Amino acid sequence: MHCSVYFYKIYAFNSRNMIELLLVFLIFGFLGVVLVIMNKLLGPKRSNPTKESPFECGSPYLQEEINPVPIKFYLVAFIFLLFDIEVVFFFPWALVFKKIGSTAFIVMLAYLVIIIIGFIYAWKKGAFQWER
Amino acid sequence: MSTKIQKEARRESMLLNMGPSHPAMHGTIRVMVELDSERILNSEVEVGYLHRGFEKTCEHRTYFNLLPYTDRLNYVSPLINNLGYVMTIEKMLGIDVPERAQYIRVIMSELSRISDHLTCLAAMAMECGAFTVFLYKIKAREFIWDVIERTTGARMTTSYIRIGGVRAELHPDWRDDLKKAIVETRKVLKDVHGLLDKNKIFLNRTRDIAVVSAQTAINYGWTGPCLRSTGVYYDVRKAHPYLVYDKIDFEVPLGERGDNFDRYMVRMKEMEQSLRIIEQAMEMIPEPSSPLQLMAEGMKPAEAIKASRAQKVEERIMLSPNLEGSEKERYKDISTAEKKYTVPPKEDTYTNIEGLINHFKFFMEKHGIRPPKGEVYFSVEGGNGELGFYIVSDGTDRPYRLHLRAPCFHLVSAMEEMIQGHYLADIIPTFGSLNMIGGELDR
Amino acid sequence: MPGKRALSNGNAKSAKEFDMEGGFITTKFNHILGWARKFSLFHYPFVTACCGMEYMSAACAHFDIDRFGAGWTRFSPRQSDMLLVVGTITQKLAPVLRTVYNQMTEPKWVVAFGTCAVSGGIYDNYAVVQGIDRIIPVDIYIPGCPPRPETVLDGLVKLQEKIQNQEQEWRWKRKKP
Amino acid sequence: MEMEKKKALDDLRKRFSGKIKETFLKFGDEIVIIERDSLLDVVKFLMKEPYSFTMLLDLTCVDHIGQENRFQMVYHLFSLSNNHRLRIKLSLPEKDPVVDSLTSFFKNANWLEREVYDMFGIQFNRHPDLRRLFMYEGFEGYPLRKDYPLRKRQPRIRLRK
Repeated sequence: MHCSVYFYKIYAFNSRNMIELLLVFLIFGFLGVVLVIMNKLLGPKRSNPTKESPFECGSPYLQEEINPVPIKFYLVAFIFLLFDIEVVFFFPWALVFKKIGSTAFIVMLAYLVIIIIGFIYAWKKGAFQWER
Repeated sequence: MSTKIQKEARRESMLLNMGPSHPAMHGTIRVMVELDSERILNSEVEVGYLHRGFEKTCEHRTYFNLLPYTDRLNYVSPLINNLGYVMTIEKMLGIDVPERAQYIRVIMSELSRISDHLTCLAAMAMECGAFTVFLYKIKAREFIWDVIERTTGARMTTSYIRIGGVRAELHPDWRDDLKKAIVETRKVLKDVHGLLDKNKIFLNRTRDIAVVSAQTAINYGWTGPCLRSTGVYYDVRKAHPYLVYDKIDFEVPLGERGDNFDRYMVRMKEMEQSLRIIEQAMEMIPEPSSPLQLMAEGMKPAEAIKASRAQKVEERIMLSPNLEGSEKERYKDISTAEKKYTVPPKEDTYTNIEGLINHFKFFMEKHGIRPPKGEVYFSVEGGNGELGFYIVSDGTDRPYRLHLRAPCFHLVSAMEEMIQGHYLADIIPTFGSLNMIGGELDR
Repeated sequence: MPGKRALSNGNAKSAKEFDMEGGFITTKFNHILGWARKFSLFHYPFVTACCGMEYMSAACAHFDIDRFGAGWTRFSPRQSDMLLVVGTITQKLAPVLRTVYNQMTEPKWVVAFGTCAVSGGIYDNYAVVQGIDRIIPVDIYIPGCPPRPETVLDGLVKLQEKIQNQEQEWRWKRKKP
Repeated sequence: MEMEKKKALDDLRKRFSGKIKETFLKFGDEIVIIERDSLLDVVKFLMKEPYSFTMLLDLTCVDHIGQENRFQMVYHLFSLSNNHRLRIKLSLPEKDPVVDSLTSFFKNANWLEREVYDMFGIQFNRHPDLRRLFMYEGFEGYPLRKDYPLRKRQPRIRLRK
């Protein structure tokens, strides 16, 4: 049997748990929006020149212009993004881990191996040391 | 306002100031840092944000009135400042202090040293992220402050150690208070050893960071735990023994590499030594001449004055609670016999004229404590190092010039060299391990 | 150049006289707003001197300040409501305090912690500002050198009463004719 | 105790016959008074082997207003090996209070001298960057001088009251 059919059996659209998911998104969405609006609505705005200037622990700031940020910071951010996206795929898999049998487990293992190879490559290339 | 660092900074490096109002800078230091993406190229430390004109105020106050000011110098271990100031004047006046008062002074200043180290390491650990250590240590400090409060009346600004002795006798159940505080502190020390000593994060942030060699430390005039962390054996209590420190045996812990972790470890070991000193002093302290009991019964001061006017036999006087411990018969143990240099006990002041005259002359303008002309330098082992008082007196009751040798002034002056080349995040544990106290640094 | 009269020492009318003017809704809403702001005071500890030690005891486990909802220490003026000025403010530090105060977002309150902040304390000389009300408007003065933690908590409760009874301000408030 | 101190002071005086004006003991502290311009070589000599005063404990100044030599610099040297303290004093006239800087020998002299300059207005030759340490830029006058009034405040920003 073609494996897509196989997947269909698992993710049959049963409306019960979908409703809960929808509810969760609704509540948190509503809460977030209300808080932001309340903040905008209630916070009295009274600006003065000092408030616009950056907060430098109370003393006058030393540098007028902000220089371009060195490349190292971008590297760290990129590596985080990379591994973070990969981890996201583990969550749904962990949810249905029991039901989907061993073939899916092998597929996931292969996926994991690829990540680890990438991780080792990054480590050896010295992406994790700040200063080579 | 172009500072030195702005002139010398390279075009593309980032200038940042960890200004006075920064949690890790204890609110009174401004470190201006030139960064090349997290690495510090150049830094400038600006102090003086807590300069309160202590030395100028000293020239306008009498010797006795200056005691509260000395509490607020190194406000983490106030009793040691009192001790240093008072012993300098005693060295000038040449008076000696009764045995029991010396032991009380040793116990109190060791308690103050423990609270100094507890606060310093609490702040250092919290700034490195270990908030539980901060809570544990401040809790342990509460127990110690309870003992200090019951004897001196104040948690922190005690001005308890007076010229010629101490202000009041210990309260009756001081031994089990002290034992409870010692047990609690030992428990917290054990916890913190477990939490921090092998903690990977703490080790990475403090091991081999801001290493100071013994030679540079001496050249910077370092004394105290920071000098001992570089392996140099110098402790004022051993080098120039004062009070009864020569009778008490205690070791002086030394570090090897002089980095942040050694400064932390030396302070931890020093706390254990201070606990040992307190325990030995508790045994060796001579017994008071009259048994310690709380509120003495007796006449009210007003009736005593009427009775003494009518030459009736003068009984004991019931003093108000905050004068507890300074009754007449206990006075011999806690204050020097010389009449001129101490406040007479209240029984004398209320009942006989000689006590009244002494009291009046002690506090009157130009009549109080007048040390002979000349200058003196005396130092005690403070929480951060050698706390020295240099007093020039011109015979009047006000010091002509009083200079404080602040130990953490020399520690912080080495700061610029210590953080050179490290990461921005290393400033925090380095600064925490130096235990900079604003009141003592800027005076 | 102090900003327009800041909200903190604004017209802190007492609740009674305020009721007569506004309608029922605004008083109810004003009461709720006061209640909400009262119990979520994020404080910015502007710590300098010896009172800092007492602030540590007040903020820590033994005399917990968190019981009054004010335990969350924010180290940036943008996220804090209460400026807790702890310790001696010297002349050199005065502009720093003014800048931090101006950079705080409304609604903001100022608490002077300790005699040096209240009136310059025992340091009456060339270096110390004699009380921070010469620099910024102050709401609550906590006496003591250093004040005992209980006094600090009492000062905090007084500030909360003041916030509760104060006429709250919000962005689109109908300005009085 | 007294004898060794006297002996140490005497042979120091013999070594520096011209430059040391007098030595005496006060409350058990050894004091040496020297000329202003002989400071560097006395300190250089004291840092070497027999005395090895390797640490500058303290450096401060006393303002004897009214006397001809008004400012008096006080140096506390300390030798770790033989646990020995010495106080060196030299006096400076009011008109040109200038003295050589010890920053070439001791690193903490940098800040100590900046503090004395800030408080008394004494110039130090060849000091790397002699600026005010405690007080702020716009502060005129030297606070710790006797003729500076205690409560003369120079506020840095316009105060409200």
